[in-house]
Amino acid sequence: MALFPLTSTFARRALAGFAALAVPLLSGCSWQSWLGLDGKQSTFQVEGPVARDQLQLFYITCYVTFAIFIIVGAILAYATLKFWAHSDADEHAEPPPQGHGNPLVEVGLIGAAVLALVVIAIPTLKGIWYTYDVPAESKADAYEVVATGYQWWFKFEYPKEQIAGAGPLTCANELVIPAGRPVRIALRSMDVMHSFWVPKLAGKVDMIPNRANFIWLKAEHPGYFWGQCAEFCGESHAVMRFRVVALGPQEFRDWVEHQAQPARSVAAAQGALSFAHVAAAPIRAYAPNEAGVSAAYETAPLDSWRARQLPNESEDPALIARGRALFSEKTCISCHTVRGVPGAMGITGPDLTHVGARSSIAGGLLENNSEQLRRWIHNPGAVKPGNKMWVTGYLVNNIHLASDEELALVAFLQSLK
Amino acid sequence: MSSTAAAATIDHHHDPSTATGIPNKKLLMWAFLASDCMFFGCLISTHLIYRLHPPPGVPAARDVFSIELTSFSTFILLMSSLMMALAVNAIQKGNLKSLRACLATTILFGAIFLGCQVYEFSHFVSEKHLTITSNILGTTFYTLTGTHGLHVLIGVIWLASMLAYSFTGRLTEKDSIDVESMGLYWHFVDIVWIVIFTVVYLLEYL
Amino acid sequence: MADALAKPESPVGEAHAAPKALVLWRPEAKTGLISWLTTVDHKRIGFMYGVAALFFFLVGGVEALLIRLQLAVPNNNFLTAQQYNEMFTMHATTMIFLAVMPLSAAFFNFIMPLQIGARDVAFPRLNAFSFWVFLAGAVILNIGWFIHDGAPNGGWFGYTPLTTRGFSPSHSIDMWVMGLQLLGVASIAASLNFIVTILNMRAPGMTMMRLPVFTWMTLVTAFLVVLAFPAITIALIELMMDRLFGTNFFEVSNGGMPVLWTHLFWVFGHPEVYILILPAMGIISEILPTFARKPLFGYPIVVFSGACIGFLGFGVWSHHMFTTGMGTVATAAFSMTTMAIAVPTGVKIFNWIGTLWNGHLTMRTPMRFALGFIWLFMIGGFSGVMHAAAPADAQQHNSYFVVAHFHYVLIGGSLFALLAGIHYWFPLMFGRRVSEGWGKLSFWIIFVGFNVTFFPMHFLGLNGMPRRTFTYDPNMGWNTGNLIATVGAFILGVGVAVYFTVMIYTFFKGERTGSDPWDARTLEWSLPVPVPEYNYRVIPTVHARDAWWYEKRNKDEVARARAAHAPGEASHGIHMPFQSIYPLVSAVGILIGSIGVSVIDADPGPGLIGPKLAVTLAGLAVFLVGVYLWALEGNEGYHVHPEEDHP
Amino acid sequence: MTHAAAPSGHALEQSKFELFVEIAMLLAVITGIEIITVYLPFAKGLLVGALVAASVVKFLFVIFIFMHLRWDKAFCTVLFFIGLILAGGTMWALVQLFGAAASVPLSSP
Ligand code: HEA
Ligand code: HEA
Ligand code: HEC
Ligand code: CUA
Ligand SMILES: [Cu+2]
Repeated sequence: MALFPLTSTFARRALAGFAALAVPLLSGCSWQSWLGLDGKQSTFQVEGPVARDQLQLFYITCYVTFAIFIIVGAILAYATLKFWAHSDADEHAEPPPQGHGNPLVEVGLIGAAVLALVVIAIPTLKGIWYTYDVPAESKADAYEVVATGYQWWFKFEYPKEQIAGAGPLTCANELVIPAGRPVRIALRSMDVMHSFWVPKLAGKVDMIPNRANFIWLKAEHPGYFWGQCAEFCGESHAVMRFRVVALGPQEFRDWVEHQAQPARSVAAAQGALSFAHVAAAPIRAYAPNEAGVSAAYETAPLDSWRARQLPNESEDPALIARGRALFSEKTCISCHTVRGVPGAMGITGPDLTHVGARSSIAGGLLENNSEQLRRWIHNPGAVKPGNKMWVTGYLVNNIHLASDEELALVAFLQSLK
Repeated sequence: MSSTAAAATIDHHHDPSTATGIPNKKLLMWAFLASDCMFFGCLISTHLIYRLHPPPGVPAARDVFSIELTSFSTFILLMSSLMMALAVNAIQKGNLKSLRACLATTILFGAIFLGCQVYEFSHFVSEKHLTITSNILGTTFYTLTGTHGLHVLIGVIWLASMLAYSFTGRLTEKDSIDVESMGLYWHFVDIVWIVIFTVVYLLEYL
Repeated sequence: MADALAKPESPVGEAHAAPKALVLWRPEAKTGLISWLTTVDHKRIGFMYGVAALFFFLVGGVEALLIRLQLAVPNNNFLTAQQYNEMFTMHATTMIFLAVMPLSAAFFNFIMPLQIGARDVAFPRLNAFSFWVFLAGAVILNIGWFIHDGAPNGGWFGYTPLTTRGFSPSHSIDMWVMGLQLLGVASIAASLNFIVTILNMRAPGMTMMRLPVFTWMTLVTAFLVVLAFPAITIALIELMMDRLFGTNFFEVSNGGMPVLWTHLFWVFGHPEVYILILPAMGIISEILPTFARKPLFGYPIVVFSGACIGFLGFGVWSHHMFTTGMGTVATAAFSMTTMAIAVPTGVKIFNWIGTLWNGHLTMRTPMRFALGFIWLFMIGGFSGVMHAAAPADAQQHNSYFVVAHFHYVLIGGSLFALLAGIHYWFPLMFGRRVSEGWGKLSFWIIFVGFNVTFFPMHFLGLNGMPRRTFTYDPNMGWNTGNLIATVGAFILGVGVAVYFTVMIYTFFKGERTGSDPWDARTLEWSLPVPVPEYNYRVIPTVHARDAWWYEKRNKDEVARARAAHAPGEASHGIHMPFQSIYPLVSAVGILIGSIGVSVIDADPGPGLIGPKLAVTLAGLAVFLVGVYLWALEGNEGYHVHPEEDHP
Repeated sequence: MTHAAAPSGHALEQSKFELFVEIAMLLAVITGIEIITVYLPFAKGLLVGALVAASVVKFLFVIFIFMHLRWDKAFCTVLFFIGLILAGGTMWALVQLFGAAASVPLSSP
């Protein structure tokens, strides 16, 4: 025991494992966590009917192949051990009878294999039809969203929520859906192939240029889900992530209503533009690929997300106003839309109208807080290599931000709730 | 191996030195043609798929094509196939003179076919403004027919080399398998055109 | 020891007096560099394939270790994203096209003609050409490491539009395209040759249903190559036209459909994975009977199921595309055909076990690798069947579960069999044998290391870890699995290192063996070691399946048949093809031309022949000269009259 | 199939010349009919069927007569048809796959 102090995860898992083995009827969770299969993108702990159907089918394939493995493996092991010529004498003995085969055995085994496959094939066929599209009986209830993949972020549009003069409600990287309702998501891509994958809700479907793909899923309860682009799409494919937030009916309606509003502008006195110079500390150095999420957000992501919907406690109107101006000055507006900020109608980057209300930024890579946001706009290329924000095509945009400008932009973006 | 299989009379349909009785070169050529089926199969599929799902703005192919010219070159290629078959017949009888005449005609017909294609391409480019980059029709059309044209060109060069070789005195009845496998290639190029003529050209007129 | 291959038994060669063809140069060296560059001997070509393949296996392995190092811990930055992407692209391309395929080709070349009682392949110079073009392709693929543009980084299936010029403007993808194109040419040429050889060059009495199973699988594989590679050839041509000339095959803004690439690639890609496994199955079907000392159980069914796998393999490609939204009917159809393949594959497994049953299993190193193969391939096959259930695959696709599946079938399957084959045929090739102790040690390290590396990947995948990711966050529950996998990869690396060290040691200093050390069953073991240049002094007459086993037990009958047959042959000697430099010259031409196409920048403007066009045309010219001289030189040869010192 | 080396085969060799010419004429005629077919006022499906049938006939004539398959070992036919059938099957499957509703490209008008 000294080797594995009880506090180590290994020891805890090992203990849990023994406990699990001791109890013949494993309760659903324990063996999964023992094997460490309870991750944020686990396909075992599903929260929607599509993923559940897929999981059930996976179990069936497992049972069938495990059974075959045990039988065939046992025979193979037995044959190996039984007929092993252990001694030299054995090896030089007369060769065994030169039998050539037995058609009856062959046919029998082929039949057995076919039978086993039928057991898998039937639920497979059912599953193909079930997971393909929203079942007919709930079609009317289905909510529709359009998701578009870009290198390396996701755009989400809500065709049902049209905003006068601005087209459908648009947001990025965090897809908010109503819980308990089927959601049918049209999948598009504007550059290369991507793939839309939220393991706990549904298996993936690819986003292919010039192709009208779609996926359907349903979150049974309100929740916060991790998603990931699952088709190699270039340099930063690994960090093309996103989130799905499922909300109860009322909360969802409130959210939509709020999103439809233009960007919030923090009441700032006209004269505040002559604000005092902020003594900005230089940004701390980040190692490449350094993680950008806090423990609090980890443990209760949905609460975190809800908290972000509310305005920050202490906002400095002057700083925000400065950031708002910089947003235009520094040409951010050429790529980003912020409804309510004149001229900010760019569409090559994510819509930032309510970016402050998101729990994550940069495609779900970083937690959304002042520190990480500053890290991002300080040098996006260091966070996401090859990133298209500082680099358009293969031309470097010459955007230079001084430390205080960074802070002002951060304050402004954080205020966009 | 087959070169050592000289016998008094040459049996062109059975080669005793091989296990199947089929000469090695013939077997090689047939296997290659099987492979080439797949090659053209994929290329024709590409063309068909894009013809069935053209993006807006692609011109109707029938407005571009000229059925008269294509029918003529189809006919020419068919006739060249005939001459090729006769050439093989000739060498198998050891009739070099007839072989040369047939080969020369085959080459001539092949060259006319290529000429038609060059004319067709340049006409499409200059008159119909269809280039290989202008739209998906141009892309798949030129690639498919161009690849076929390249096969014809290789065939013509091969035929011409064989014709030249026949003047060195080294080409004899024993080498008829060389002419025969060349012939197989040439006929294959012809049947590919049979398919292309129907699929790429004729169907557009329906 | 390398010249064990070179030593002709008794080279009483004499030039052919027949009509002199137009020959510029007849290389006649039997040793030294020139002899290797101009060889047309299938054994030497096989040896060169083997050396090249093993070299590239180490290269691919080092790339794999770099991948594993990067993934050992979360948020690592040992490699940059770009380097990582180059690494897995080149790892896969190298392993598949430059290691496993050529290693199979090495066995095809070396063993298959011996097994059918032939003196060479049907077209010896074409065979040399295939090898040199293969090498040219390997060079083109790897140039990227040494130039500014970098190595290819589009993944081994190079999905468009990521690989089109718009998203990958550097030459790295051009090199990938041309490299694969050349490998395709080489493979098709070699396979046509094998097809003709197997069908036509069989010794008397060697009917199709007496062919050793390895030869059968060679034949099926050759058919797969010949019929599958054209699909990728077309796909690559289309991509290259897009990249070079701006055509619209995959240009979305003009209506191009990137998913077409996906289809064309997998029309090739799935048969390709059977190209990798069928030779392995053939090897296993040789080893098991030898070491069980009884015939293969159900030979006709094993052969038939091999052909069946090959044929069905053309009807399942879209199982790599279950998530591309093909619609229910297509998905269902491909799901069912994919499952169907488990039946013929299962037949093979059952028959291998049937072969063991009632046998006398002598557990030599090749046998251990062969048994390891059955276990691991079975596991890999089962995860394949799990993929075949399309809805379940929606979760598994492009996750580490797939990575686990294909390494089980590729390493546990193909590679284990090839490693077994090296052990098995080593005495025949080099007259030496690996020490059992070291052989078994390397087997166990590799076996353990392999499982430690790849078994956890099943769980990683099901736990949501996507493949082709250069980094991951520590909070996803993937840390332990990745660390174990990395440790496993290094154990595997040690195993591979031991394996190679022992092989190299044995090559120079190993225990000498006579011919037929395993008391084997097929014809190649009837030959003296080292195998003479002409293989068989007298072409054998085959009386039964497992010809050599039969011969050993029915000496009189065989001797009688041989006596009736030998004098005829002896009188005119053994015909040997002349060596030739032109296959190499043509391949060099192809190499130069491909460098022109793929490495050199586009010419500045129209009207003048810039460097790109100039190099390309120069390569074309060299190629044409090579081909013409090759044709004019003719397929003549000389005769040898070996002394009657052995039967 | 038939062993053409036999005496009866010799006569065949003689008549091959005429046979080849006749076949070539036939092929030319079929091509002519094909061109006319295009302008006939029948249902499109029918015409497509006719055209496909005509080119299949032409195809078979060329491979069996011009390319000698009729007189060669059956194995050559088998060999070629392996490629032909797989290629045909693949073409068919690809066209079907892209024809499915799920695969209609967004750029379709
Ligand atoms: C050597 C190579 C090899 C082999 C032999 C196989 C064999 C099989 N493969 Fe695999 N496969 C690959 C190499 C190979 N594969 C590679 C490289 C990829 C990934 C490519 C990429 O994306 O990069 C891949 C991916 C892949 C996918 C796509 C996964 C995805 O990306 O989503 C699928 C889906 O169906 C699949 C299925 C199968 C099946 C059903 C078999 C079957 O042939 C297996 C049959 C064998 C058995 C089933 C075991 C023995 C049988 C019995 C004991 C009989 C009884 C059993 C039953 C009745 C179940 N494979
Ligand atoms: C036959 C094919 C084959 C083989 C043998 C291997 C072998 C290995 N592979 Fe490979 N792999 C693929 C085919 C193969 N792989 C394919 C097709 C992909 C998909 C790529 C893609 O997504 O495009 C892939 C992807 C792939 C990945 C996923 C990358 C990703 O998706 O991000 C990983 C990760 O662990 C991996 C690991 C390994 C390891 C550890 C080995 C080990 O088995 C390697 C063992 C060998 C060694 C360890 C070498 C030993 C070296 C020495 C002893 C030192 C040498 C000394 C000198 C040179 C002097 N492979
Ligand atoms: C050339 C276009 C371009 C310009 C100019 C640009 N951006 Fe961006 N921006 C992008 C793109 C593209 C992304 C998505 C990057 C990704 O996640 O891979 C992005 C992402 C962001 C995000 C994260 C959004 C999210 O939801 O994850 C923020 C915040 C942001 N940009 C702020 C700014 C600011 C502030 C400026 C000006 C200083 C700016 N951008 C200028 C293109 C641009
Ligand atoms: Cu987008 Cu990977
Ligand atoms: Cu496959």
